[in-house]
This record gives sequence, C-alpha cells and structure tokens, in this order.
Amino acid sequence: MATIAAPSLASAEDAYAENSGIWSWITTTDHKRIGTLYLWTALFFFLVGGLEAVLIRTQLAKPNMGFVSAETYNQLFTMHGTTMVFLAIMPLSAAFFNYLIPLQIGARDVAFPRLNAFSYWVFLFGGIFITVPILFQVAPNGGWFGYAPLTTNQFSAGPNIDFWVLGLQILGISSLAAAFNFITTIINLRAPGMTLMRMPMFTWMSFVVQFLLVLAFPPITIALFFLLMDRFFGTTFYEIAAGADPLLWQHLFWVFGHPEVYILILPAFGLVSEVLPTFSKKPLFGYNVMVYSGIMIGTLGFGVWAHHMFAVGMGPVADSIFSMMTMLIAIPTGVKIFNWIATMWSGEIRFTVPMKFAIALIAMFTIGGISGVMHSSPPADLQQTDTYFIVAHFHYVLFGGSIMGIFAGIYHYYPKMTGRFLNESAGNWHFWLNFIGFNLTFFPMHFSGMLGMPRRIYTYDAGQGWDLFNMLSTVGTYILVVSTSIFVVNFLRSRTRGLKAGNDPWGAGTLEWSIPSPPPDYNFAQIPEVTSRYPLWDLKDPAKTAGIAHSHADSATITDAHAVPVHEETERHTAKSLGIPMPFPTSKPFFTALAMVSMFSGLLFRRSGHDSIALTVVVGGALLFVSGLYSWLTSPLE
Amino acid sequence: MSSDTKHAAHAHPDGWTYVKVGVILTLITVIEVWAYYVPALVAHPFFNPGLIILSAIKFATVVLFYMHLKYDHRLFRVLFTGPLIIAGCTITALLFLFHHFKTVS
Amino acid sequence: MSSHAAAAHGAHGAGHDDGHAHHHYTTTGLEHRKIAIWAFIGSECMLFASLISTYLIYKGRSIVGPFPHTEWVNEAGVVFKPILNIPVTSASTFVLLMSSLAMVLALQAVQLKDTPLPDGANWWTRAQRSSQGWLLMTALLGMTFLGFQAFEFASFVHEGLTIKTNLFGSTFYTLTGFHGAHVTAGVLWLFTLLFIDRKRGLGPKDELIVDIAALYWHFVDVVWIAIFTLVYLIQ
Amino acid sequence: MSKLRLRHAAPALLVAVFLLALTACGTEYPNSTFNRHTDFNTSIDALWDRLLFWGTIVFVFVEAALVVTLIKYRKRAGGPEAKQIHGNAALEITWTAIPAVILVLIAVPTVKTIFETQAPAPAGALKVEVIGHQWWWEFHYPELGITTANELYLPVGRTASFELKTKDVLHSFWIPQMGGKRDLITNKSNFMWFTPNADLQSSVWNGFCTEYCGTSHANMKIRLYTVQPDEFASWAAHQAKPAVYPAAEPATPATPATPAIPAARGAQPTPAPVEDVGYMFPTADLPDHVIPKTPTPAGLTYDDALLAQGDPTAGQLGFMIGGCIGCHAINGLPGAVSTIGPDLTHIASRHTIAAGLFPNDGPHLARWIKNARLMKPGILMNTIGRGQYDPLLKITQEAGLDDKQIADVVAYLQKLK
Ligand code: HEA
Ligand code: HEA
Ligand code: HEC
Ligand code: CUA
Ligand SMILES: [Cu+2]
Repeated sequence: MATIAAPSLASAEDAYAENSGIWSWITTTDHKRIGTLYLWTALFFFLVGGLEAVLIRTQLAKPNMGFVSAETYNQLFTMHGTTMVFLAIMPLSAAFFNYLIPLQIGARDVAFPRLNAFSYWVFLFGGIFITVPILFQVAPNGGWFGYAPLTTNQFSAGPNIDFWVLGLQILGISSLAAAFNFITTIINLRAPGMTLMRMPMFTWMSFVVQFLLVLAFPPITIALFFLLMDRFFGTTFYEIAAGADPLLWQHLFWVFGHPEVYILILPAFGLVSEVLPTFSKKPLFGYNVMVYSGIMIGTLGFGVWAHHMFAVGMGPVADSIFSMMTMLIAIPTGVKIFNWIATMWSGEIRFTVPMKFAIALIAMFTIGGISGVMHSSPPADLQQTDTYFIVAHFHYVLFGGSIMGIFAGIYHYYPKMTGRFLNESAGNWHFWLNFIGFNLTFFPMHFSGMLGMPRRIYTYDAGQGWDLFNMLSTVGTYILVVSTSIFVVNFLRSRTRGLKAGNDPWGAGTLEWSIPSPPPDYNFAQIPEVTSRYPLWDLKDPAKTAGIAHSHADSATITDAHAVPVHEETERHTAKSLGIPMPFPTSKPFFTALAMVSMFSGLLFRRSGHDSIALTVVVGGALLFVSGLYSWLTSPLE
Repeated sequence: MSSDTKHAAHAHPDGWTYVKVGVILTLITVIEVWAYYVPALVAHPFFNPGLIILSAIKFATVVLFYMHLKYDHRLFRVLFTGPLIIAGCTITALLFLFHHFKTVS
Repeated sequence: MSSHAAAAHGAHGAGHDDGHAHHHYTTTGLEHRKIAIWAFIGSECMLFASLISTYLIYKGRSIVGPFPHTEWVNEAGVVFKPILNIPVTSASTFVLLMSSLAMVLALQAVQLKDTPLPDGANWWTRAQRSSQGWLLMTALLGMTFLGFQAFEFASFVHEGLTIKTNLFGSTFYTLTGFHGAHVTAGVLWLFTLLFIDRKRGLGPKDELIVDIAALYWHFVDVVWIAIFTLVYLIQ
Repeated sequence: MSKLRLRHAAPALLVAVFLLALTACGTEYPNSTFNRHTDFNTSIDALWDRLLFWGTIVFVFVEAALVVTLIKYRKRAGGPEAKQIHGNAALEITWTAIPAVILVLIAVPTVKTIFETQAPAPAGALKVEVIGHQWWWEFHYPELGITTANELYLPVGRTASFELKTKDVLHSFWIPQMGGKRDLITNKSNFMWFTPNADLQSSVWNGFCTEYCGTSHANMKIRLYTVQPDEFASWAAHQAKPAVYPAAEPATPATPATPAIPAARGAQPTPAPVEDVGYMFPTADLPDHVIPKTPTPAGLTYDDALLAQGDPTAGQLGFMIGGCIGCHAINGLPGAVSTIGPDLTHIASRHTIAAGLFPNDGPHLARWIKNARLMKPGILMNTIGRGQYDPLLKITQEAGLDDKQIADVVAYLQKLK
C-alpha cells in the first residue's frame, strides 16, 4: 500500500491550510466539497445524457432517417436512460444530500466523512467505466433495464453488456455506502432539539430515500451478480437452454426499479418543499401529512413493481393486485400536490427562478402522475406499454418532476454554495425555454404513443401518422439544448460574476441559512439548539410560525455543551481558532475506490480470453482494496 | 430516549442464559433434522409450514438474545424489522408470482 | 443519560487508542457505527431475500440433474442420488450455532473485562472473562463451518454437480457461496479483533467494535438458519 | 405581468392541443389505438375513455387550482400579507378521500376488464401459433397445416386465439388496431385472443414488435389481413398446399426432417395447378400505410434490367447452390426443410418481405438476396451477392451468386405464389 501511505500528512495543520488544487479535492472529506464534486460531475453527465437524447431525437426527426445506425441508436438510448438515471439524477440528488443534510440538521459533517468521499469516488470511477465505451461504439445496448436473455452471452457476445453489468454493480456500491452514511447521519447528528418532526422536509424526503436505496439496491445487485456469473463463469441463471425463466430478471430488476423511480423523485419533492414555503412566506402546509405521505410513497413503492410487466402474462389475479397497489400511490402523491398548492394559497408568492421551477414541478409532475395512473390499469396498459406513451409518462415525471425540482434546488441553493446568485434574467430565459421546450418535446409523445409508435425503434416508416409528432418532439429538444446551454453559461459565469448573496438571501427559515454563504468548513461555529421547524423564522419573523404546534415529545431535553440557541452567524472563523476538530484530509478513500473499481474491471479481460490477466487484476485489486480498507480504518479520523 | 444503554448493557442476560439459548437452538435443530427422516411427517401437509415456523423461532431467538435486540434501543428494532418485513413480503410475492402457491385463478 | 454512555465507548477506529476522550454529540446517544451496522443488516435482509427467492423459484425447474432431494438417471443410465447431505449439513449448522454462542460470550467477556472477579470464582466465571478464548473459538467454529462447506462443494462437484450444471447448481452454489463469503469476511473480522485483543487487550471501552462484529456474525448465523430449512430440509 | 399570463396560458394550451388531437383520430392515424375493431379493443377503449375522463378532471382541477392560487396570491405592492395557515385536517382528509373515490371508480372496471379479457378463448376459435425470431415472425395455423411468415390472415367474425412463443429473446406481439399486446417469453407460452368485428370490411393492419429484441427490433413488423370468411378459406386452402413451382416434377416423398413441419405437407405428391393460387389481398386495394417506404441502402446497387431475363428453373438451382436451402423451407422443393429462416413456400403471395421492411417486388428481392445484412442490420441471413461486403462478418463474399444468378432466384421466388 505504498501509494496510499505516500501522501501521509507531515502535519495536520499544513493540510488544513491547503484548500485548493486537485490534491485537496482528492483528499477532501468535507461534505460540502464532496457535494460540490457530485454536483459538477452529475451536471456533466446530465449534459452527456442530454447530448445522447439530442442524437436520438435527430435520428427520429423524420421517418427513415439515416443519421445514426441501428446499432448506434440502441447504444444511445441505453446509455441515455442509464446515464440520466444513474449518473445524472441520482448523483444530483446525492449532491444535495451531501451539501444540505448536515447543514439542515445542524451538524458539522456526515457521520462517516471518509466513507462519504469513498462513495463519491466509486461513483465517479463507475460513471467513467460505463460511459467511455460509447466513444468506441461498444457501449451497453440492452436498454436501461437490460432484459434477459438478450443480455446473455448467447445473444450479446461483445463486451457491451459487460460494461453495463460491472458499471451498475460499481454504482450500486456507491449508492449503498452513501445510504448507510446518511441514515446514520440523520438519525444521529441532528442538533439538540431537532426532533424528527422538526426536520426540514428535504431532509425528511432524503431520509426516506436512503431507506429505499438500502432496500432496493440489494435485489438489483443480486440480479446483476447472476448476469455477471452467467456472462463470465457460465452459470445458467438466464440461460434458455438450461430452462431459465426470463421473468426472474424482470422481477428482480423491477423490485429494484420501481422503488428506484421514487428514489429519483422524492429528493426533488423535498427540494420544492423548501422552495415553496420560502417564496410564499408561509410554512409548509400540513407538515405531518407531508412526512407521512412521503413514507407511504416509499413503502407502497415496494409493492407495485410488477406494473412494469402487465404484458408478460402474470394472470388476472396478479395483474389485479399490482394494479390496485399502484393506484394507491396516487393518494399520498396527490396529498403532496394539494398541500403544496395550499402552501402557496394565502401566501405572498414571489416568482423567483427557483420558485418558477418548483411551480413547474407541481404542474408537470401532475401530468406524468395522471398518465402513470392510466398505465396502472392493465388492460389499458396493454395498449400503452412499450410505446411512446410510456416515454411521455416517464419524462413528465423524471424531467417535469425530478429535473424541475433539481433546477429549483440549484437556483435556490447556488447562493448558499457559492455566495453569489445565479443571474436572474438568464435564469428566466432558461426557465421559459426549458418549460416550452420540455412540453414541446414530450407532450406530442402521448399522441405518437397512443397512435401506435413503439419505443426503442431507431427508425419508423413514413405514413404511419407519427411524422408531425416526432418533428415537434425534435424541435422541442433543440429548444431544450438552447435553454440548457443558457443554464450552463449562467452556472459557470455566476461563480465569479453573480451578485453577492448574504447568509439568507431568500428569507428562508431553516438552519442552513443561519450561517455564512458559502459556509465555513466547520459549518456551525456553535451547534444550534433547535426548538422549531423554522428556527430562523422564529428568530426573524415569529408571526410566520406562531401557529405551528411543535412537538416537544422527544430528545428536546438533550442538550450538548456546545449548543446555543439558533442565531445568525456573521463572522467567519477557522476551525482551528474555534478549536473544532476536523477530519484529516486523506487520499485513502480515493485509492480504495480505485482499487475496488480495478478489481471489477479485471473481469473484462476474461471476455477477451486473457484469463490469467483477469485473475491477476481481480485478485490484485481485491488485495489492494482490502489493504486500503485496513489502512483507512486503522488511521485516525481527526 | 428513556432507555439507558449503559444500564441496558447490565440488564443483558448472563452467560448461562446464553448457553441455555444455545441448548434450545440445538434442540430445535435436532427436532427439525429428526422430522426430516420420518417419512410420515414429511408427507404431512404441515411438514413445510412446521419447519418454517421452527426456523422462524430459531431466527427470532438468535436475533432477540444473541443480537440482544430484546434489550437494545428500540431504534434498532425498527431498523431491523422494517426491512425484514419488506423482505418477507417480497419473497412471498415472488413465490406467488412464480406459482409456488396454488391459486384460485 | 445516553450521551454519557456514548462518551464511555467513544473510540474512533480499531487501532485508535490514543486515549483522547473528546467525543461528539450524537442525537440518540447511540454510536454511529452501531446504527450503520443495523441499517446494513436490514439491507442484507433484502440481499438474501433475493437469493433465497431465486433458489426457491428455480427449485424443481432444472432440466437435467443432479437434483437436491430426488434421484436422477441420465441418458446413459447413470443413477445420481439425491445430492444434499443432511447429516453433514446438520453438523455444520450446529457448528455455526455454537459459534454464535461463542461470539455472544466473547462480547460479554469484553464487557466484563474490568469487573473484578468475585472471590472463589469458579472455572465458568473465569472462563467468561476470556475474550481471546471466545473470539478464537468463534473464529475456529466459523472456519470449521467453512471447512464443511468446502467439503460439501467438493463432494458435490465430485458427484457431478457444478455451478454450470443446471439451475439447481447455479442457484445452490450462489446462495450458499454468498453465505460462505459472508462467513469468510466474518472470520477475517474476528481475527482482526483477536489481533487487537492480543496487542492491547479489548476492554469495555471497545464494546462497540466487538458488538458490531458480533451483530454481523449473528446475522450471518441467522441467515443460515433460514437457508438450512428452506434449502436443505424442505423438499 | 406578461410572463404570468404566458405561464397560465400554457396548461390551457395543452388541454386545447389534447382535445384537438383527440377529435382528429381519423384515418390519417392508421395505427391509432382509439377504435373498437375487436371485442378486445372495445373493452380496452371503454376503459381508456374512463381513464381519460377522470384524468382530465384531475388535470383540469389541479392546474386550475394552481393557476388561481398563483394569480390570486402573487406578491403585489400593497397587496395583502401572507395569511399564516399551517394545515387543515378537514381539507387534508378531503383531498385524500376524493382521489380514493376516483380510484375506486377506475379500479372496479379495471378488474372486471382484466378478468374478461384474460378469460379462456371462446370455443371454436381459430388457433394461431406466433413464434418470434430475431427479427421476424413465424405464424402457424396448426389446425390448417399452414406456416407463413410476417403476414397473417384472419377471418372477420371469428375469434383468433394466439399462442405466443419465441425461439430466442423476448418479443411482443402488437397490432394496435386490434387490441393490446402480449409478450413472447422464452421457455414459456403466452396466450391472447381477439375477435375482429364481423362487419369489418377486408382490410390490412400494421403490427409491431414492442419488446426491445436487439439490433433490428425496429424492423420487426407485422401485416395483418382481416378478410371475409370465404376469402380466408380460399387463402388457407392454397397456403396449405406445397409450392406451385415447378409444375411437373413430383417431389420426392421424403419424410420431413423436422417434426415442426406437419407430415401432411411434405407428403403432397403433385403440386397444385399453377392457375389456382387462392385468395390474396388485392395489391390495388392496399392502403398506403401498409406499403413499405424504407429506402434501400445507398451502397447497394443492382441492375434491375436483369430481372426481366430471370429464369425460374435456373433460379431453383440457384436457390440450392446459393445456400438458401440451408435456412429456408419450401414445401415441395426436396431438401428445403430448414426452419432457420422464414418459410418461402408461398413467398410470392406476400406483399412485403423482411418483416414488413420492403415491398415484395423484383428489385427489392434482388437487393435483399444480394446483401440482406445491408438491407436490414444485424440479421442472420448472410450476404450472398458475389463480391459483396458482409457488414456483420466484416468480410467480402468471394463465392456467392452474381447478379444474373440473383435474377434467376428472384424469378423463381416470384413463381412461388
Ligand atoms: C420519477 C419517476 C417516476 C414516478 C414518480 C412515477 C410515478 C408513477 N408511475 Fe411511473 N414510470 C417511471 C417513472 C416514474 N413513475 C419510469 C421511468 C417508467 C418506465 C420504465 C421503463 O419502462 O423504461 C415508468 C413506468 C410506469 C408504468 C409501467 C408502464 C409500462 O411500461 O407499461 C406504470 C404502470 O402502472 C407506472 C405508473 C406510475 C404511477 C401510478 C405513478 C404514481 O406514483 C403517480 C402518482 C401521481 C399522481 C397520480 C398525480 C398527483 C395526484 C393527484 C393530483 C391526486 C388525484 C389523482 C388521481 C385520482 C388520479 N409507471
Ligand atoms: C432520468 C431522466 C431523463 C431525462 C432528464 C431525459 C431527458 C430527455 N430524454 Fe429521455 N429517457 C430516459 C430518462 C430521461 N430522459 C429513460 C430512462 C429512457 C428509457 C431508455 C430505454 O428505453 O432504455 C429515456 C428514453 C428516451 C427516448 C426514447 C428512446 C427510444 O425509446 O427509442 C427519447 C426519445 O425521444 C428520449 C428523449 C429525451 C430528451 C429529448 C430529453 C431532454 O430533456 C434532454 C435535455 C437535455 C439537454 C438538451 C442537454 C443538452 C445540452 C447540450 C447538448 C449542451 C452541449 C454540451 C456541452 C456544453 C458539453 N428519452
Ligand atoms: C443463414 C441463414 C439464411 C440463408 C443462408 C438465407 N436466408 Fe433468407 N432469410 C433468413 C432469415 C433469418 C430471414 C429473416 C430475416 C428478417 O426478416 O429479419 C430471411 C429472409 C428471407 C426472405 C424474406 C422472407 C419474408 O417472408 O420476409 C427471403 C425472400 C429470403 N430470405 C430469401 C433467401 C434466398 C433467396 C437465399 C439464398 C440465396 C437466402 N434467403 C439465404 C435466413 C437465411
Ligand atoms: Cu422483436 Cu422487438
Ligand atoms: Cu413503476
């Protein structure tokens, strides 16, 4: 482990001082910097996924286009779906988990700062691993849910699917590690007095999401492991000749896959639940119900997976049960929609850019939700499944929901992260073009779908009645390119040129706004003692929160020696001058992640017949990984 | 949180209790294996459910005593039973979907 | 109060015993790592649920034998006996159960380290203080279990069942192999603890690191309880 | 405030577009699902109407509530201050209960329709086996001893009961105007049935594979001809017979090599008279949307003038030396029994080739034989034209047929009415 031991810290003080340069990013354990890394990386992958979408839509602009080949197209949509789900939205959410959760609950960091860094590096390496093959035309091509037996050796002899199996396995480890971390953080690092029912809604929804991650990733890990064994070691899990049942893959995938869609949406729900009250000058309407509905959505989410399989012939009993379970989810989701509207009702609504995105989420997600309920009726779904009607549904919930919510979050929290506002008028251009482009892209898909257009086709014949809708969709996509480009420029420029923002530029009510922007590395000079859901409003505008019955039931009595009543921190100190112990920077998570990813990638050599190289790399990677772990676990944290 | 972990630690059963639990677990295992060799029992419709109940008892015993969930913070109970229930339901549903239970349809 | 409890065992890492006693405030007074390990165990429930479901789903669906509980005659007329060896597995099940017992006693030994022995303590009372003894015994029992598994795998392969043979082979080896891998990781973990114990002695302040290892170990045992019934006994 | 107006104009616009398009579900949408041509689709469409009805109500209500809120409570100079309301149990119960009621109104007919449409097919149904291949369809009528590919004939007024299977990966069988789809699952049979309305005129419908199945998934299409019962009977009678060419030479009564081919077919000693070729959907009546317009690949040239000189007898030989016989069955041609590729016994009675990708005419057939893998990406049928580059194997075909030989083969295939 010489490489790992090499950058050993001559003295901890030196390390504190060094706060820039690549090395400082590689060794950071600060949740905010890790959040920032997640944000940049995920935005990059969002552009990659978007670019893939642009190529897809260009090919589909007109019938019988020859812009890309069939094979390329199949790689494009597979990678588009995989990228957007696993490399864009999930890590964008993770960026907010990292950045915000400790700030919102009044903590100095997450429970396991080094594990947190490990999660990020594993994500980054996994993302690169799965993305790079597209440059060489060997990207995964089995669709984002990779149905067996198309993904077995028999039907996919190239390395394409290997990248997908191994890549997703790697990304899963990242998500799981992060989830254990955040569960512990939220349970155990809340500031004194921050009872569960005083947690900000974003933290609550994130909390639910961590449980979904922890429970949903194991099934796909196993499903992928089977596929990996089939592909590399000749087992028979999905082998037709051995009598395998392809539905096994489908069930295991969707046991993961459906909770996964709530993993994608709940953080966005959380973000808009912060934005809407702030810009309505009112606390969230029906906080408790919002919490319970989030938990309900998460729990029910485990009982509906087979609604993706209404066409496989499960029989009428199973179809009926899964149909009704699915419909049930509309109830808690509806409650959220109505409570958001009620939050704005009787408020003073300021139409800032984040607010516009949050409102767009309500308006657009509802459309996607309604089409979701239309799929949930199995006979009707038989006309919808695997058509563009489904594509319309999931882009309305994913783009109209998750992406809108995440943009709301980015505009809302950019001032906190950088100390500067994003440019408002560029933001407005971004919003309106985005809103129009989005609807123009995806609304026509409802029609092309119900008028018979299957999804995942690289070409279609003229005269099928789909030409107009496809052209509209493609034009809409180009509008999205323009709007996204405006955002990218705004995002880059405003870091240095944006208007300066203070601690609390929007007049928000939760803890993260009580500290300087950007926050100092230790977050809170003194751990605040929390007595309500909107501590900052209690402080600055008590009228807003006067009517809220706060629960005082538990742990309100626990006080920490360092805790002080919530106040606005205007002064910046260093952790040292405050005597706050900070985690040492360390490269161990980075190298441990690297070792783990090389261990997985060793298997690729088996495909090319180099078994001894494969063995060397896998075993070597595993040894490095274990020694990395030992070296990490036996070195002091701070 | 009313329960005091330090105090709870002292309330842990002593070594003999653990040994007794071990004996019970062994006995149940012996019964299970014995039943496996009695053809009349194996043919009985309650054989499988019976075995599952016995193993569930063993499962619960280890979790409650050896993993001292019985004495520990209730948070851990939630962290364990929640997932366990979801896992159990998932297995049941999957077996149903793959026709391992006779259905009326 | 519980925060006090946290202070009492606030060690930062296995090898981190520089004794600086400052601890961090935690909301529940519980240790981070203990919460994390329970969350991890919850997650493992779904992992093994998926594996066990797959085994059961594919049960009886193999096109060719050997089969777990029934005889199989191949095209050449060779007879393959039911492959599962219940007596051997019962023995290994017993061994794993006993390792759990040893593990819980090891934890107790660590907790009791600093409690003075009463006068005239008998051998049992003394034995209960021997954390190294119990840890070693747990690890050895775990290794015995692995030995049984290695024997089982080897004899199955000898009898014509490999991981590639049929659906039963693939699911059986993967399920029990996953479990075996967990036991292996547990044995490594136990030896690490044993190493620390020998180097500097584990005491009540180390309760946490032994406790989380023990929780993991018992969980692996509990999974085996389910596997033993569902795979071996039910036909 | 202009921004604000645009903001609430948008949902209204969407509804307008939605309704507009709904009324426009006419003939220009040949694959529309909004119709009631079969019992199956009648059930589905009724359900759809209900879903759309409630969906529209929820949509309008939510968006209206949103827009009203935004207008009413937007911050204005001198406007009212925010009124601090933090919850209202009665309201929250209401908006939990109302959706629940709506869902019950959806769920009840849903379950009813599930059981209705998944009941066993009525007695007397016409059995059709559908077998998916990468990337074409094999159709068997087990009771009639017919095997055909990609084009399916069904009599109106009689239930067609499909047994769906696949030779390789998953596919899904879907003819939008007839009803829902059902997946073809490896190692398993799936079932589906529908009855084309008895009052349907003879017509043609497009169908698709809707489960992603690899490279040419997009090119795995179906043509369904719903015809009058007597037309169907005529078609079926002819299709069950061996190939009409060559007219004279009696086929060797070889026992069929594969059990998949019904014994009755191989054993037919004398080919049917050439002039009786049974019913075939009239080419002149084909609606535009069922005539493929796929462009042929730019690099693939063929001198169509050669086709006029094609000699079917030489072509029959070419069919063997070209290796076609290794994959294609022609009932009546000795040795042509392989089931790897589509059955070509009556290939000339089909309007399209390659699973609906190209019209079945000389120029397309010639190019297809010359370089099928260029015409349809990824497929099993190899490149046969001499000197052609095989895009899958990445080699140049040195043996193979020259353009003249291809013309002969085409002439032969075109005899196979
Ligand atoms: C963010 C992700 C997300 C979210 C939140 C949802 C939410 C829902 N989804 Fe969606 N879904 C996807 C992402 C998502 N989905 C994806 C990616 C796929 C395709 C995967 C693939 O094949 O590639 C898919 C596919 C999919 C299918 C399978 C379709 C098929 O392939 O045949 C179904 C079927 O039931 C479904 C249903 C639903 C339902 C009922 C909801 C509900 O949760 C929606 C609930 C919300 C509302 C209903 C709106 C608000 C409610 C009210 C205003 C109350 C009143 C309303 C009523 C009474 C109706 N979805
Ligand atoms: C998770 C979120 C997500 C998001 C945000 C999107 C966004 C988009 N999607 Fe995606 N989509 C999926 C998830 C998502 N999609 C999934 C899961 C599938 C299923 C895959 C499968 O079937 O396996 C799918 C499938 C899918 C299809 C169906 C393909 C098929 O079935 O054949 C289409 C077709 O139009 C499509 C289009 C688009 C478009 C136009 C966007 C646009 O909104 C994209 C907008 C973004 C941009 C326009 C950014 C572009 C910016 C630039 C190009 C700037 C230049 C670059 C730099 C400065 C570096 N998507
Ligand atoms: C390696 C196997 C193979 C060989 C050799 C082969 N074919 Fe094919 N053929 C196929 C397959 C598979 C298809 C279906 C392709 C598709 O549509 O996806 C096909 C399709 C066709 C079709 C279209 C059938 C239809 O109904 O759509 C024709 C015509 C045809 N082949 C003719 C020939 C001729 C003529 C030859 C020899 C010169 C030949 N084939 C050699 C496998 C083969
Ligand atoms: Cu066959 Cu898609
Ligand atoms: Cu779903």
